[in-house]
Amino acid sequence: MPFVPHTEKDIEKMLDVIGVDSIDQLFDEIPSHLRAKPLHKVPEGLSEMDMMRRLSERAQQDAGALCFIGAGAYEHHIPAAVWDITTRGEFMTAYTPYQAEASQGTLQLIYEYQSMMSALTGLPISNASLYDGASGLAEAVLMAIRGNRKSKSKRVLVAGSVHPLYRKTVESIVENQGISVDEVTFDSSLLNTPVSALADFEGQDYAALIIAQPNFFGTLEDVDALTDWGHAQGMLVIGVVNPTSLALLSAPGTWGETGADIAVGEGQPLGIPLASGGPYFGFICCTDKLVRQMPGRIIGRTIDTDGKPGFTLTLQAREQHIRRSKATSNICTNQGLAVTAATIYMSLLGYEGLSRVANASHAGAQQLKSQLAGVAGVTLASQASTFHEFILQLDKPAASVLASMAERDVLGGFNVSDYYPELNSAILVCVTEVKTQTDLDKYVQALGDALQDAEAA
Amino acid sequence: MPFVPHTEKDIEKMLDVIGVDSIDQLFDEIPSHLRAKPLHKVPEGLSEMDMMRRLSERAQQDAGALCFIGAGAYEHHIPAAVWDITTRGEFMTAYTPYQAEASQGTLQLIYEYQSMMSALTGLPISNASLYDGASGLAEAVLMAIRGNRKSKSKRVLVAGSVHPLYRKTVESIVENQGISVDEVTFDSSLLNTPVSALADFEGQDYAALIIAQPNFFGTLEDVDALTDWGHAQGMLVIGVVNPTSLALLSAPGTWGETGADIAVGEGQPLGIPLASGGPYFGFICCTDKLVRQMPGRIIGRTIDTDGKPGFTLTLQAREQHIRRSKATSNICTNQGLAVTAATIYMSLLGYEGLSRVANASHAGAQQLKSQLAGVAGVTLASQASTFHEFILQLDKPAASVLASMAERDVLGGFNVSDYYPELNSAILVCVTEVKTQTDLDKYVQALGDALQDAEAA
Amino acid sequence: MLIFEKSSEGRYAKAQAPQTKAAVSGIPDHLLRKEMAELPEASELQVVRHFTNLSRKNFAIDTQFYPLGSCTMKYNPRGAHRAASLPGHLSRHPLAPESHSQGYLSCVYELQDILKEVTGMAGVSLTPMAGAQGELAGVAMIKAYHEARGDTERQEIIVPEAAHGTNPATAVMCGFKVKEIPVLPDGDVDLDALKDVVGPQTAGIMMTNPSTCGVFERQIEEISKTVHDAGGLLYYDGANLNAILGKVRPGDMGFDVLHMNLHKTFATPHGGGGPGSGPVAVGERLLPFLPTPIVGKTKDDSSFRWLDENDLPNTIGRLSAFMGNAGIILRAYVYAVLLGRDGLHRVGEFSTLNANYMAKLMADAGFKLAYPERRATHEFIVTLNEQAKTLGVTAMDFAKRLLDYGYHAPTTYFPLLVPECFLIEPTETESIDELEGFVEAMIAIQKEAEENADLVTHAPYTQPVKRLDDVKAARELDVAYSSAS
Amino acid sequence: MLIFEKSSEGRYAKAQAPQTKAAVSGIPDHLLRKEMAELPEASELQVVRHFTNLSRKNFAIDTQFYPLGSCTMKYNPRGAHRAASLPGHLSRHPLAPESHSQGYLSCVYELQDILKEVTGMAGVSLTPMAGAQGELAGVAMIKAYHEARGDTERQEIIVPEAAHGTNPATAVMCGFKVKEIPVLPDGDVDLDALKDVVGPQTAGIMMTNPSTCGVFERQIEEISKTVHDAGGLLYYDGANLNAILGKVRPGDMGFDVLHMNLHKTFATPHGGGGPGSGPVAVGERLLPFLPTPIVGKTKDDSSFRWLDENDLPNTIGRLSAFMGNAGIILRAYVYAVLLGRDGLHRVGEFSTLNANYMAKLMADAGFKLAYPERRATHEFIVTLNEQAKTLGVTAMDFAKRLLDYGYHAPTTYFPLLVPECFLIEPTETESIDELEGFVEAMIAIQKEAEENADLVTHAPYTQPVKRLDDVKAARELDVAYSSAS
Ligand SMILES: Cc1ncc(COP(=O)(O)O)c(C=O)c1O
Ligand SMILES: Cc1ncc(COP(=O)(O)O)c(C=O)c1O
Repeated sequence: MPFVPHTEKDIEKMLDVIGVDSIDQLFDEIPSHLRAKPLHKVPEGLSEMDMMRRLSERAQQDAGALCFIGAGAYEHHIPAAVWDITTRGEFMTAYTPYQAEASQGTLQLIYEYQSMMSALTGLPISNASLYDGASGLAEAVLMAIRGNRKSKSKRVLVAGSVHPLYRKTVESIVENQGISVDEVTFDSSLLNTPVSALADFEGQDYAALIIAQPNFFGTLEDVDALTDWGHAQGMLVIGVVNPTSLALLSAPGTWGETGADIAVGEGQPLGIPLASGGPYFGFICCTDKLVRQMPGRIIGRTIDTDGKPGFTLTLQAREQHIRRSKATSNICTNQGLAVTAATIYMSLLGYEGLSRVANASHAGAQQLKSQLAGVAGVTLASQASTFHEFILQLDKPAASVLASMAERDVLGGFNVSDYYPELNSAILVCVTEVKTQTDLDKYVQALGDALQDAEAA
Repeated sequence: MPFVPHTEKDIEKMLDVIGVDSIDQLFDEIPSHLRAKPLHKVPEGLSEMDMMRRLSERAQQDAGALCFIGAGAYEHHIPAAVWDITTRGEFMTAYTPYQAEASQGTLQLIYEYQSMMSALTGLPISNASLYDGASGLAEAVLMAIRGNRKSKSKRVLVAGSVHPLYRKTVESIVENQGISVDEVTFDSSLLNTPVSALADFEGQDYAALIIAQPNFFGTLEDVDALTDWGHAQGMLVIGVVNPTSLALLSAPGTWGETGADIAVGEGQPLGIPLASGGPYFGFICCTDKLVRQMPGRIIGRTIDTDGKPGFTLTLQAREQHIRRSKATSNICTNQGLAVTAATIYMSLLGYEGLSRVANASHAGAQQLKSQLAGVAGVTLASQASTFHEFILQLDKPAASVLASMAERDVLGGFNVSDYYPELNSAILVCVTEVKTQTDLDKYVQALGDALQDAEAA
Repeated sequence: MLIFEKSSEGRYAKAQAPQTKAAVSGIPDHLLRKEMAELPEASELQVVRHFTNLSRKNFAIDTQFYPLGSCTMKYNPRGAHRAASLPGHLSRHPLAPESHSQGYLSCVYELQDILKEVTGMAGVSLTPMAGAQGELAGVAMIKAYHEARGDTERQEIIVPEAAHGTNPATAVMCGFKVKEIPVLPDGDVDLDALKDVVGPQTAGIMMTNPSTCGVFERQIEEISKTVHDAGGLLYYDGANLNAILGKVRPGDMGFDVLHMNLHKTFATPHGGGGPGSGPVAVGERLLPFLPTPIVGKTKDDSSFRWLDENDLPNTIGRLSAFMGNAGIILRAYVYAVLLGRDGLHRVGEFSTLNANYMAKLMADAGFKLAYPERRATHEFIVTLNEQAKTLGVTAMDFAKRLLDYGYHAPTTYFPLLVPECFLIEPTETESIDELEGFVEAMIAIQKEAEENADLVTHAPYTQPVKRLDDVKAARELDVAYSSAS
Repeated sequence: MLIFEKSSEGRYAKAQAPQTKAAVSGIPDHLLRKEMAELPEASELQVVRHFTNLSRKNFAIDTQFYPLGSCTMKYNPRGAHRAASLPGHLSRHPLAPESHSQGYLSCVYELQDILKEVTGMAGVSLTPMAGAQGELAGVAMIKAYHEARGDTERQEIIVPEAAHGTNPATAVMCGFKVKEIPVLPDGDVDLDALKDVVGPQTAGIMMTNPSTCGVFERQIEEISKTVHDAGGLLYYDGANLNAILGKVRPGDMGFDVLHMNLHKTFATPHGGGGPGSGPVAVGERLLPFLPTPIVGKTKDDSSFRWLDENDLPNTIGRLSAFMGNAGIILRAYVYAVLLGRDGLHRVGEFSTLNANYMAKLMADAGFKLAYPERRATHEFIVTLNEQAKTLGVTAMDFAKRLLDYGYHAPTTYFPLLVPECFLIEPTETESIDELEGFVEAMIAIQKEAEENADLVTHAPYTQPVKRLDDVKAARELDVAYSSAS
């Protein structure tokens, strides 16, 4: 009963006004044999104090390890100001800004967010967010299929170096519409996608080509060549990008001759905690041409009746609440609060700060790579350029090496062997700016020890 | 340089407008031989990320023990809402509400705080806070000396059962004005102050009598009899009280025939974390008669030029910024933010909630007492009623028993032997509503083990 | 003023980035960014002040009564937020090994069980990230179910016209055709119309109960029988679950699959648009198709583990890279733990009590209820059609004027079938004082409308802006700042 | 509306208290409370909403430029607050054994060292809980020092008339008589007057430098010599330390004892009136008298420990039950760590740059500076005496009107010796944009004052209330709500 404010007197008065004898009577339109029995399997309620004790114990259970896993979720320093402001009641407990006049805070913030994402990706249009990077990619695929006037196909082409969990998500979502997703194999010694790998698909009708920069292996793709190839084939080009990396790497809007058409990705690195995987947010940006295919909310700047600037939901005719079955997507609730945090994060860091974060992450990964060069039983899977992740090949089974590192409270990376058996025993390792030299040394030590354990076993 | 926003261009423009060549030139009125050299002993700055890492490690160092120490600072459940709201920028980063129109939030909140403290203590006047309970008691003494029209003495009488650290604080502060504080001995088998202990002071000229309820030992005093005795002697009566206990125990304003004159105490139990001892806040309430002797800020309700109710600093003629050397105290900055938290805490709990907290704390302590009855080498020092603390006498040296418990991560209590050698090896143990039965069992176990260790040693 | 307009070249929050800029090695020049991105350039204080002040331009539950129908704007317990923000919860990587995840997994597992119990279903997957994604999962399961049986003719999803826009949009996203059926004047579905459209081509029906008309669909058992007899399945849109929590369970009403909106019924914050969480629950028939991941136990019952496509080979797959909105799931779990069995029962009771009380007060004050003969559920509809016609004061005008009175407007113009409507949902966490205050404001506005319609049609006056030009917004699209423009 | 006026019998935030009411045993009836205390009776949502909305009625650094002279309203880093709020810091009991306190003690120890270095003093005690308590500690040490030497004739403390009210109030609290001395028209102390009052009865002098006139006292060395020669000591009121941080050290100017306001110079939040922290620092002579506790090291240097009266037998004693405002000390430590050596140097530089820039802009716009021939320090004084005389628009009127322009007013009518004055302190964390915006507002108000004085004298118009009746407040004292009244 903790949050129901009614006193006995209130209840009496209310029943009296309504003209019923009991609250139960208000449910008399429900067939009585359907009425729920006591929810026996739900435990009794706890006070906040007891709840906090339980949740603290559980948080404690999962805490304490040094984490080198990336694979789509990245540990970065989050300025204290970010969530202090994001969790102000006015941001956190408001709803979708349907009443624009009473929601200018959220509306202006999203406009600023759109501007920042547009600046980072080099594409003019951003929406107010999608659920996450993976489902965002599915929306991008649907957008491309609707928006590619040169192609009537219901097929898209995806680089095999795109995050495997993203590809799975895309399939779960788009296959309901009979869309098929064909895969381009990557070069297993470079761990990226040379244009030559696309030769087989030359001249075929695909609505879009999907590439990732950096790709799942942390490796850089030759995005210019790939983009130009896609465009030459009449495909739209969708770039899956890490927003932090965009302070270092070229913006999708500048790829190749004319730029990618859609950029999409996971916004989590921009000030969102790892937090078991969410809430994060998917960002999506596109060219002017595609704006009417954009799913989700878009905020526009306009003026009020006094001529004063203000912000409002715009192009709502794309959305389900207006267009129903003809909407560009069924998305309604998005990831507003995470967007709020990201907007504050980007405002604090600015381009200079973000590029320091990107460079430091890159430099840390390079440093770890070089330290690992000396460790027996470990090989760097590729010599190609990487951002802040890289694939290590181990001469012992990845699963047991990682388990053994975990016992030493070092989470050594993500086991990619299940997704890419062709890479044999391989793990994906990530370093960001939060890792100190001491942390890297601990990693090298733990990996060495774990490999020795495996030896002994 | 983290918080200086100046760009090179800004600096140039500013210097140009001012008409100087360098920032250094702005300091040309300072004799050059006085100018500071580089602050070599201050280390180089850290980024927020590096700072957080250091501070997290240090927090970790001190964390993890189960704490049964009270002795003036009490662990209670603090609703999450309390500090979420207290730390909103508008409360946290405002200053003293000198501009009333732009500070109605803080002003109304303090008015509500005053009302709540007044309700709890049963005395009509509260100020906006003093630094802490101990220094608050010193202010109460000064107030009583100024305000007691029947006495010209510069002496006050204090029960020996008042917190020893409070008594020390009072002495450090008031002895500068030549005020002397005489002590009443307590009954060492009851651990409180029977009226008979006051017989020696009968007929002497003291400005005030200070008693504590519960007293330092957690024991209850016969406050009615003591108050009446003090009044009969022409003394003002100052009650040092625990605010949580006031939901269970009689209010100072109702003690004896006419009530205590001043109630003072530590506000920390009302939603303030232990946090190494502060910021806490001292509360002080008094009778109408004494209002002009009150130190510190007081908020009054009034109306604006439209007749609308509003709040403002009042009776400022008592304060140093108006009255300078004739002020009732030198206090200026007080403990506003802690008061904000306490006000929200009391609003959430209400009287019913606070009395549940008080009762649960009391019942927990009673339970632990009864479990300890069976432990060899441990005696309950007194059979008198207690609130949520009590004195245990040990047959081994308290210091080594406590150290041994601490090694087991149980902080077993406060060693009172140093302050009260007459109690021999004695510790003050506290239980509040946060302790579960499992915690109590751990206590009993740890104490038993520690006593055995001491045996062995 | 935009944060960009407060920018100055070279400013940023210097405490927040590495103190030196590390060198980049081994990246070919043509892959590097050439021009800086136009992000804000501001100091930490400027940023804190800017966004603090922006927040102050919002209405929110924490500041105002916010009776937005269909959205369940109830109190979001601060304790849930605190618990989910414990450092150990925030630092857990989504791909952390199970050895380092037992704390989190146990919470998910327990919530799955609680949701099964409150819905009366056989299985739950928490992964969908909002109601609409739950719908997608649910309808995809219906599709997978029919396909698994080789029943590939079922290409239609039936939707009552009162349904939320996400319902038809979802059906289409899953490759179905949508058949809308009308609602009767008493708020119940037109059963005859249903019987007309149902058939071997019917994959299923999507409905809410109580419906978006704010009334309980009394013919639910007959609808269920009709659709089931035709071989279709019943989808329950759980957006209105708050009304019946602890009173009647979708599973007992005959639904085969449903989503819940944890951000509504389980009180997680709406965050100015999101995030939400839209778990799906299913009856026995759809169990094999649940989306992954789900939390199960190890064989020896000693610990928790992830179930994935190896455990559920017929799963419709995954809907996000990781585990959906994990932190929202945690908050919903905390909410369930705080309320417990008794508290959950009372959610339905008191949300219904509040709505019926308000409806009665409104009716007594002369406002027209859309379904005056019916019990209100957790929400109810008022139509201001009369006011629009005779006074020229529309529901939108009332809505805007309410802002001046310090109340967030109810949902306007939804459901579409009721003209000039307000869908009013007070929720169980509001006190009688707020309910009465709102009704008094409506009465005052009615009076204003009668005496001085202009006053109302030009409202609001007390907000940061007056009414905005939506046409200009769409026509002269300005969706991103650029210093050049 | 007061929270009490939203109360209803029996309401409270039920999640926040034990679910059952425990029985009380063994307490005699006459010691128990008989009537419940009239605390608010509200739901959790009501409380959250009430206080959230109250907060919105405040100006604060986080929302506005707040150039309150003498108060150093600079940005309060959120990181410091976060660090001090880590669970391990919040849960440490003040009387926890040293074995469980090394983390905290190390921070205190390091801050002591940093403060010694920036002030140029020999020893520091962090225990005073605000500036005024630091003054009390400092003056008590002066008293103890003279007494320890048997020099009991020294009963006077000299204070310049520009001094803050706490200075004379403190001297009296320590049992001294106060001798005020005048300030010259150029802002420096009247040295002749000082020489007149100084003598064998002089215990010491309390001053700030820069003074509250916003100028640097150029004769400081002569003052120091004069007072020292007479056997008195020099007390430095560190409220203005921000101006000279890293530029000149009180110890080098000849001061024997000082307090700092960490809530000013070290950027800890002012909290709507507090808490603060007012550490004292002393030269060699006063070392034995420092208030306890202080953090030292164990003999073998291996760990930190508390020093108390056993280590400092001549201490003036303790000033609080525990360790003063421990959490504020922690925040100040974090601030020092974030700024580091270079950052601390720049505090003085940029606070001074900002003040001089504003002073120049104001002077150029025709406002009258109180000390136009002098450099501004971190703050400066404008006198609006002319406006008051010719236009009937006082400094208070300008102050109130500034609120309408979105700026918190500077300190008004202090120091008392300058008529109709504004003491303006921008601090180093404000950007040039804010400084210019403020000056523009002043220019606009000046124009309003000339064209329509009434507009200004009736301001503010945009705040939750208009000007308040202070006389009524004092005369018809209403300082606590009661439902009976
Ligand atoms: C009736 C109804 N169905 C479905 C939805 C969609 O839920 P969500 O916004 O979480 O995607 C909503 C939410 O607004 C709703 O009100
Ligand atoms: C010059 C001066 N001295 C002393 C003080 C007193 O400091 P505190 O308010 O911290 O007690 C102040 C603070 O307002 C001040 O401005």
